[in-house]
Amino acid sequence: MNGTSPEIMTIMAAREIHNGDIVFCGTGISMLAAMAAKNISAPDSVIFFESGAVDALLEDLPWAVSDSRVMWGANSTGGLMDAFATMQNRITGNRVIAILGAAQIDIYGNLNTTAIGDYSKPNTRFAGSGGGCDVASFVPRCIVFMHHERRKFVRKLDYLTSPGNLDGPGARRRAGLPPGGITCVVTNMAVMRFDEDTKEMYLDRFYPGITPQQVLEHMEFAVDISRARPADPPTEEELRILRGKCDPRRMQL
Amino acid sequence: MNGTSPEIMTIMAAREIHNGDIVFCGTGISMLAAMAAKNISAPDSVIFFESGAVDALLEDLPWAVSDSRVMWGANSTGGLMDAFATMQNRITGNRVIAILGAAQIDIYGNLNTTAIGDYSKPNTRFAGSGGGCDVASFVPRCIVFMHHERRKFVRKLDYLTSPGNLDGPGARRRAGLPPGGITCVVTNMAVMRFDEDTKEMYLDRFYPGITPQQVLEHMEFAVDISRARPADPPTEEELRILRGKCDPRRMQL
Amino acid sequence: MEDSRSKVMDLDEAVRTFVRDGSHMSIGGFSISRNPMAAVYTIIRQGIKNLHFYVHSNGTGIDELIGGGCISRLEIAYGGNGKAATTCIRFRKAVQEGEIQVEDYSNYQMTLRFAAGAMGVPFLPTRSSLGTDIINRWGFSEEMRQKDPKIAGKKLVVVDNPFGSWADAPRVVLVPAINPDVTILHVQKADYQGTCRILGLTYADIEQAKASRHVIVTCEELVEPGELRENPGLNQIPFIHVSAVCHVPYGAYPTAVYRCYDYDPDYLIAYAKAARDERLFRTYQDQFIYGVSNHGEFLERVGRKRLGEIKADPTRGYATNLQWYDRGEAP
Amino acid sequence: MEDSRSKVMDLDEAVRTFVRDGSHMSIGGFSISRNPMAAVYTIIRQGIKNLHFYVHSNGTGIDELIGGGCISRLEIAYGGNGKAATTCIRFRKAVQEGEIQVEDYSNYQMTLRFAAGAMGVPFLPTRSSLGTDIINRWGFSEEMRQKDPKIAGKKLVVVDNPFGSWADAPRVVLVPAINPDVTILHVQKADYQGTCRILGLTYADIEQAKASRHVIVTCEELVEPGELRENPGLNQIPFIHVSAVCHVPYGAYPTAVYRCYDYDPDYLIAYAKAARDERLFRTYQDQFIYGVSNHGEFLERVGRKRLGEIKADPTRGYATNLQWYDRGEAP
Repeated sequence: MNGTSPEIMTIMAAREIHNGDIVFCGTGISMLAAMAAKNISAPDSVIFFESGAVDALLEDLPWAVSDSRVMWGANSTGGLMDAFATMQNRITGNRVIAILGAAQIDIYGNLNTTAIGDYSKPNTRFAGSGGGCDVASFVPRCIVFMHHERRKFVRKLDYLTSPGNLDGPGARRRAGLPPGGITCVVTNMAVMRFDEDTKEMYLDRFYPGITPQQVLEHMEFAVDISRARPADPPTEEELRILRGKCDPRRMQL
Repeated sequence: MNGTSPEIMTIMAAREIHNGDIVFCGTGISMLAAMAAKNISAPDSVIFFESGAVDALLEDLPWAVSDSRVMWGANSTGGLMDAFATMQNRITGNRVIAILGAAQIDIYGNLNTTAIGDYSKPNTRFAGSGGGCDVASFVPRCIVFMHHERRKFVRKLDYLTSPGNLDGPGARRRAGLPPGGITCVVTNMAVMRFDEDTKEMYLDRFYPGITPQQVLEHMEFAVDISRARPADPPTEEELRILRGKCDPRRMQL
Repeated sequence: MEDSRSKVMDLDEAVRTFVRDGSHMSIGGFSISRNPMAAVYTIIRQGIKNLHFYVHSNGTGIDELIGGGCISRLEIAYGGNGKAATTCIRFRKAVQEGEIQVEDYSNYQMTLRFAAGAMGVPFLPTRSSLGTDIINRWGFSEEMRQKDPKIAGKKLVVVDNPFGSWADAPRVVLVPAINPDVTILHVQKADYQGTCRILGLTYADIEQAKASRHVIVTCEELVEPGELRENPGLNQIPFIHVSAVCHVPYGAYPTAVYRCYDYDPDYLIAYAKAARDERLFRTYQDQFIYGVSNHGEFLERVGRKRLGEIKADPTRGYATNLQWYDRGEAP
Repeated sequence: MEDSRSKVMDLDEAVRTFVRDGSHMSIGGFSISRNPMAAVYTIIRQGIKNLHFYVHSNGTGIDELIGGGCISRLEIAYGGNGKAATTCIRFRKAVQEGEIQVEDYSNYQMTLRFAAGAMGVPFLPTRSSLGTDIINRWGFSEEMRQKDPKIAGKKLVVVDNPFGSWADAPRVVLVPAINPDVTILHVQKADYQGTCRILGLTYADIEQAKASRHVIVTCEELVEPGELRENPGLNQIPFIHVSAVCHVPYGAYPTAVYRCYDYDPDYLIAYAKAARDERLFRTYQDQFIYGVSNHGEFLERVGRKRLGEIKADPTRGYATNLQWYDRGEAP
């Protein structure tokens, strides 16, 4: 199979990005996916950071979204108030696609990035919401990068940080949220999506060398695999651009 | 008596400004009063415009608060969001003194700058609140410049645009406003203030050549004149600075 | 990796594309500064009617639009035009004669309403206007509001602070968000993608732009994106908010543009005089609006000499020797 | 006609004057950028305890303060430190061991809370976090909140939109204003009055400053007011908000300052390693914090050579050849 696991994940996520999308991303692999999309198929997509930078050039890879590297050559640099308003705003917000990570995900695509164990005295504390809860609340499409492990695909989150479909059909509307939230999960084994009616996760594409059954074995909850088909592996062209243009110094991949 | 009527009014208002005050003003005579205070007795007062300019140099007299003349040499130039936040903010807002004008004022110091006659089809329409209602809602001290006329000092406002003491003792608190609003009225005849207990207007100082009775004849409602004393006329020094430094080209005075 | 799509258009085309009879609109600027006057005159010339306008203190542009018969409903904080007119003349006339429906707010409230639209929330809170007629008297009736889905069901709402006395505010006023169909701004610099750089005071332009479904930008200078990207911190409006960019030098004349040119006191005072008299006003409109076909011709009619006289001093940003000989109306 | 009072102070004096045991505080910057580190180390060195901190994503500074035992309560959106620590190490430890009380919000919510404080309103609305545990689980109990007048009685409040379905938002979350006793910022330029100019991203620094009773500014360059007044549109924080100005070059080291210097990956990775082990961490603190008496001595200990290596490229604003050889922890 072509490409390393991070490379495949990056390309799978990049394919979700349409031309003209505003891509909310963090650093690391999520930023590489945004850069790959921009270089391959979505030249007019706009990379956007919660720290306030719009359409950064990203000639060097930043360590954090606050890094001076996101400021150089950007279209504009404001602050957090501007950045989150752009996503909560229904006119620009509807064009945003976000790329997130999480410690846990449930069958409805809700995310935990806060704590494992009892919230008041956790076994493991994570960084917290950051802008994750905000963007999952506001925008119609979010991709989550996950490693496919049973302890990460869980029946019940220890803490619901960022809203996917909450507890199922109609739940976002009932809570007062606009439609959207987590719509796609890209892992080291597969791409998962959410059923329009049940709002539950299902297996959409599995990577070469992986079977649907293997995917299920790496999850605490079962999902529909009836629609699963093999993923189209990254093309030579996609990999050439990803390696040559997005991370030539191999700092991420 | 020393000084023309506009000069006396300007100096009377300027004396209300303390060192360190942030002075919210419009153009014309209110700005001259702020400049006079800064040049005479309150060198560290800060002239502040609702358009967003802080501590403007004002080497030329502006036509409007949006005029480029308020931007030159200012400490900072933002926008309306910043400017009004500075006044609603309790930390900076408590240092603000405003200078306003009005078409009508009542015994509690409420102002009308909107319309005379029936609001839905007025006899005379004025410019409207602008920032007047905002600042009178937020800040502890406001001076109003008025011509002393019966049609302006009225029993009942045709429209209550900017809050003074509303309908009397405790009314601002009951409405949800912080203490303050209109605290001083400077006219072509006298300086009026508001009683701490009754919240009603009273005559504090009358200008040379004017009697308390004459002041009352120019108002639709009666006010307490028992505390009235003659005003100290502008000093030579005050007039010299006002004429020489604040309006050397005599564009206002 | 820049957005390759150019949004550059002729102003006439931009107005024709985005502004319709009945559109909900706002314009940038403040009283006699940075009003998008070329666009205002284009709207009048195109005969667009029944506009619903949202205004904080945009003076000159609004008064011309009212005079041109373009506006039927107006939500406004202040209608003044500097020393040329303490109250805008055509605005005053139209309200007194019942020709337009008016809803009054304060300047901060209008600003917050645009900010709420920009932020994607239904309202923002303020303490301004508690106890006043801005709360008690509504220009638009509740029936009218209920019938029209494009306006909020209520002018504003007073609520008790759900956090008790937190921040010493027992009560606040909630003002409803505005999301205009289109906002038109005039700025010093823009690029073909639509990114804007405003010099000097920004008024409420940024909030107005971000609240709007479409934004038409007219600019003094049309520059390459690379020039604006050298200092991204100075670009207040990213291109993602903008629909059309029109290169219109002196596009705010007769209002001022900081560092470019001043307002023209002679024009504004002559306008204020004409505006008081129906016959003089028709003559004014025939000469300066209907008698020309675009802003270039309008500027020719004004005369290059006059434009030279109001040119900004490069250091101070305004015309340091600007004189006016007629103060217009008494205060 | 400038404010004649100088607010310039020694940093040690400024911290001693405005920061007390139990103060409610915030610091500027974001993760590994523009944290006021000289002030952070000064607070640790002065042994100030029981601080109540408000944090959006200020990483390095907060983790050092927690490591220094200065913080007892923390309202926070994100505790990460770039690639040096996906979750800040001392923050994680302190929460897991119950050494600090934590209240979780989102980044936008913390930003709005500072903005509400700056605007003088008790709350601001957002749609963020509806249906999540940020609403359902409170780190500070309601009893604790009721007892302490310095914290809001409720973490947040969910309300129905009083304008019905206006702006398609049937419901919103109101988050309570923050008004810290003191906020400390590090900026590129300030003058003796306290006016600040920030280059590049402003994060939530402006809102934090305007929300605070006192603001201490540390700056790379202390300039004359006249220099800043040449371009007033670039000065985000007017002097009226500022209590003290301290001239501290490299005052954000080891975090980055756009156009001045970069973060120091070696320092941050070494810190993250030391932070995982109690003995190593004491050694680190003894060497770099307690073993020096001010930021100048701290910088000497780091070494001028290292500072030279992270110097910003004048065009790009960061160190273009910055290398790091150890990626710290696994993600």
